[in-house]
Amino acid sequence: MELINYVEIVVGVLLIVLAFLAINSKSLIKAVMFLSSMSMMSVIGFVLMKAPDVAVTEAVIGSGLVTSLFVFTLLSVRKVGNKA
Amino acid sequence: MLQYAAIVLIMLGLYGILTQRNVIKIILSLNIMEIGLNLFIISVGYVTDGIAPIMTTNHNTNSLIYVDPLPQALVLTAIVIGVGTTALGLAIAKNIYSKYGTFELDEMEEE
Amino acid sequence: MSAVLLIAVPLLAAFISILNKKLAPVLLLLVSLFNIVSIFFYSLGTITIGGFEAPYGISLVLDNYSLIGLIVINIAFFLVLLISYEKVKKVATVLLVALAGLNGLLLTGDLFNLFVFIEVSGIAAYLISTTNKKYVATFNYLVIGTVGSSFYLLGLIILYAMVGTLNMSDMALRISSEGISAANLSLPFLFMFIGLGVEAKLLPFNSWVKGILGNSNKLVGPMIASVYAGTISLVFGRILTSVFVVSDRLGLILTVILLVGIVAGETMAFASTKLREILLYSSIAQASLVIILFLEGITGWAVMMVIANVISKLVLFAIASYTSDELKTDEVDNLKGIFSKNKIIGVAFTIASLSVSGLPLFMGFVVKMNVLTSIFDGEDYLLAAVILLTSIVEGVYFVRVLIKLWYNKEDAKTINYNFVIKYIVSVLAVLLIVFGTYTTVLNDQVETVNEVFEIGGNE
Amino acid sequence: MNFASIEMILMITLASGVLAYLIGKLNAKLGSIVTILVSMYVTIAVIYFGYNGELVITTEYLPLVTFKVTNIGLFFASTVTFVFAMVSFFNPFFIDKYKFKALYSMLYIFSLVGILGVFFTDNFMTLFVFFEFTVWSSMFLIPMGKSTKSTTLYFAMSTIGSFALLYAIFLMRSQSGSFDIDQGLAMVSGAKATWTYILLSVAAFAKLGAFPLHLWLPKVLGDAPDPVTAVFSGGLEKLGAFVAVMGLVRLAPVSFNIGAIDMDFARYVIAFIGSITIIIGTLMAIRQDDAKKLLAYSSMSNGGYIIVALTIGNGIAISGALYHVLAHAIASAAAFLAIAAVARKTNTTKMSELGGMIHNMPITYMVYLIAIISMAGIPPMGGFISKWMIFQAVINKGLPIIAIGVFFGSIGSFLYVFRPLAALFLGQQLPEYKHLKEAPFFMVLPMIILSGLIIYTGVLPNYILGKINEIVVDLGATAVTITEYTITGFNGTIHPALISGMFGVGVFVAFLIFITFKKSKKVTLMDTYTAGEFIYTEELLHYSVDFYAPLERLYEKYIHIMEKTYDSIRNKIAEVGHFFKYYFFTNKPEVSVFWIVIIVSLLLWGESLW
Repeated sequence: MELINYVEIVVGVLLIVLAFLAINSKSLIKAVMFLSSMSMMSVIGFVLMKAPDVAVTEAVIGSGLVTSLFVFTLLSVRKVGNKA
Repeated sequence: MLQYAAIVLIMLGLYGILTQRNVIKIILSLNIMEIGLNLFIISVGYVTDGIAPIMTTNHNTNSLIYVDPLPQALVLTAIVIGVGTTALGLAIAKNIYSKYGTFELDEMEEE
Repeated sequence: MSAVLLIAVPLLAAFISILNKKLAPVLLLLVSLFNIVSIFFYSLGTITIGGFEAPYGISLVLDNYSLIGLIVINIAFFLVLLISYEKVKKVATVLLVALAGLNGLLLTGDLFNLFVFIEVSGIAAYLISTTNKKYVATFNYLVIGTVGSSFYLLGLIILYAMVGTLNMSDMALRISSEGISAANLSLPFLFMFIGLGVEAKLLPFNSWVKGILGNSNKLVGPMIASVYAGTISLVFGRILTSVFVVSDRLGLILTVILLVGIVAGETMAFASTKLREILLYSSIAQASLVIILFLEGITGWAVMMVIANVISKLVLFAIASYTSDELKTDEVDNLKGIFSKNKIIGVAFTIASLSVSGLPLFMGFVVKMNVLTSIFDGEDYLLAAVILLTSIVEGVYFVRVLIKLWYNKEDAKTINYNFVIKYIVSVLAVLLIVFGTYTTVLNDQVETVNEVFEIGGNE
Repeated sequence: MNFASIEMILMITLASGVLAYLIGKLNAKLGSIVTILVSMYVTIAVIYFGYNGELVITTEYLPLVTFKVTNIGLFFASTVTFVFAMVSFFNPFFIDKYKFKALYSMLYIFSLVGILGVFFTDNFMTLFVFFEFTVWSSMFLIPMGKSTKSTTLYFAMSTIGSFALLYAIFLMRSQSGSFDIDQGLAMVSGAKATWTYILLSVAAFAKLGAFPLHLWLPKVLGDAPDPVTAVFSGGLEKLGAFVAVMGLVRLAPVSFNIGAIDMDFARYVIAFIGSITIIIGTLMAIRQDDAKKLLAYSSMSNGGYIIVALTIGNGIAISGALYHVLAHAIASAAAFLAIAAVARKTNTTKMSELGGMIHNMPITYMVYLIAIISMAGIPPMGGFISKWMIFQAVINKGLPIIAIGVFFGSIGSFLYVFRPLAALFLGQQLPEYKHLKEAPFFMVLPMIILSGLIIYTGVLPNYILGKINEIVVDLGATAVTITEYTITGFNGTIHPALISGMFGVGVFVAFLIFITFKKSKKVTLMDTYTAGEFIYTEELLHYSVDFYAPLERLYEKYIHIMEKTYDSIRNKIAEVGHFFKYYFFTNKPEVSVFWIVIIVSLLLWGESLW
């Protein structure tokens, strides 16, 4: 029990830090990466809270699909314009 | 424990929407808010010492405490909807970019 | 037949329409028509989906309240399609989804299901609004809409944690039986109020409205301002009447927000010089007024006001958007005298705006009088005074617009309105007069609506 | 079908309004002729059947509407419908000038419907419906005239009035439990009675064009089509008097009694505003150049008389007020019609641009002369009788301050009503108007009827005063003592016929002198000199322009105060609008989110404080 509590705290702090970084980073690509890792952190959070099916969904859709959407958008824009 | 983090995440998301002037960043903040919201919803249904609400054959199901399954079902739906919104937002962001050549809301000329 | 078809058929058609793009608009019209016709064959009652009984399964409620809403909204939806048929082609699939979402909103008896339908119809609305080609405005709408529905979800989940159910009627029961204090409920209710308020155009949550409706074309204008606004108002009404237990404090906060909304809406419309802006600010005030009526418990007449607004806003926005589409401007000063060249359109616009400002012979007047009667019965003199004072402002700017659009300028531009819009707006204008003079229909409907909630309240 | 049932009258009139529109679409003139036929029908139905007690009040077709014939309603209705009927004769001659010809005929009839409904109902809701109906149907008549600007102002002021009325109606209903007029007025009490009193006064003021809601009157009457001005002044304005009777006479507001004059404070305030209205109307009328506006301000000050008289509220005051309603309705209709007749030929109502029309239009001149004599309250005309009664009441009550207003208005009206007479009809003739002829017969006819009636009301008032006495008794005051030829006031008895006879002799003698010693010589505009110089252009040197300049200079600074006040109210509303727009509607997505956060955090914060 003790261990899980510590893990929860670590995950929580990491989530907040990553979210903060994602919002405040200057580069868009980096921000997206922070978002992605934050999403992975939330997957751990879901697992900790006994929601494995949600965790799987979040991992696949939230982390994977959303990140790739962001990246594709940024990449396609890079090709069109010069600044992103 | 995690629900406090979830609330902070929601606030951070709102903070991002309020402060960021970049289209992508705003969508990103929306995502952060949604993740926070999802965590919060799950934490509402979370029961300490409960087990995942999944049908298994090994246990005698009557004697165990399940965490509430309903919030989890809600979150599944919410995640999917969230992706839909994000995708739409990004598509609009792309349109904005091709029209104005920038993601910065402040750099677009007022119509 | 079951009312599920109202949601299922459009969704099914949406999938088919993805496969065949050319068929899509035709399919859309057919489905919309099917919905209108089929509404009259359903029997009233609660429909459960998936075999689970009310508190557990998802349920659709078809009572007299949702029935009136469905009839009005589906017909209005169909009329908007007819008015803007050439714009419809591109977004036919989206409109099918929107139709499903709107019907779902009206039918659902489950708060989470409501969230899903808000999102579905919301995403459809964002997509519809892209036909304005104002992407920043659409983006605003999307962001605010998403934040709003997130707040709704947040409130919902807090409520769930307290009460343990998401079914509307079940929730009302449990709140009263478990004796949860209204003060504790005020936070989740405020969150839900905000969430719905975004879509319902209530004041501080509605900065998207200007971008969307201020640049609306003839599809977006009537669709968002009339069909969507009507639906959301009705949903709001159901929640406020059957779920919400408003504590004094929350009631005060909401009333203040809404009153400020009314005053702000009317004054902003007064300060505007563009036709569409005037209309959109006026509809903000109307929306706040309707919600305040639901809050005060004047449910029946509030529903009638929603219907009056759906009809008149449809006419007003259809004409305003059509005109601005054609002339590429909606400055009232640039539109001087256009009605003298297009009398039918002008008369319809005049009737609709006079109805909104509540002059006799038109539907808006009957509704306003009965609403005021109820407010005075509740001895809420301040509210009545605010409503009357803002009505003066409202009347003034409408008359100002009307006079400008009818008179002056020999060189008024000619616009060829097609016969569909002419026909539809004149039929709707006649409808406003019919309801305004033959009031028995309205009174009967009000009674049926009130019965729905009296039964719900006595349980 | 019973043609003397109020319901049928209203429905036939409404239907013929639509008919007039349809006919007007085919031929505008025919459509306007329908207005004549309809208003004649209504007048005959109302006056003949009404005073024979044969008006049927049952309703068979209209839901939720009940009618009642009261003495006062009948009196007002016959006055106003008569004015409508007389004015309608002018419609065919003016119809070509309007932008929407068929619509004009329809709205003209519609406003008659509205006004009839107001006078013949016993239900406040019905009254309000017809009240508003009148507002919007008459509203669209205005912009067909010279300018569209004043329409919105009219609507705003009217709506202030109607909504005040509505609020009062609901206040009364909250105590009486129904919309019944008699019950409502009788049962309202306490603070609600005071509020009702105030609100009904506001409604009456807005309609009558009394200070401080007077601004629309001159603007609308200046802008509206010429026949419509007569309808406004002689007809629609009287709605205000009708409401004033309800509010000022039949209500008992809670207020203390001013011992010295034995009058309620609330009534005194209203009377005071009434006298201010008289003074302002007079002062403003003096400085107008447009004859229509001048008469509009005179209408305003006459409205003040009605208010003052009604606040005093004893028998002679009420009958004075009611008689004034009638006398002023006829006189102002006649005056406006006379000016309309001139304006139709010359296309202007500016006094500085006209002159010498007496040579072209002698009958119109006579009509106008009779009308303004009545308006100034000089003996042989109806206006004298009513003003005499009002003076009697004011003097008897001993209200010095208000009496000043009343007398000032009376003297002031001498100053201004004769200016249009001199400017329009007398003086030198402009060459471009030389060829003009008298107005056609069907325009002259209603004017002659009106002036006949003006004289009749001045010479033999006893029949009408008898009818008014019935109203006075209904209202709970003591009837005025009248015999066949005399009226008895508080401090004397007058013999209108005798006075008129003496006046007639005087005028006859003067006319004889004028004929026998006629020494004047007609000069053309070129036949004059200025400072020893010849005049090379035919310029009109009017003595009636800037005639009262020294007097005007005294109050010149203050004349726009009310306009400025309303402008600033309008600007304030717009400013508030801009304020909200600025803080809630920018192109930035975060605005709404910001407000959401603010509201939520305020709530959370309040949670701990509450």
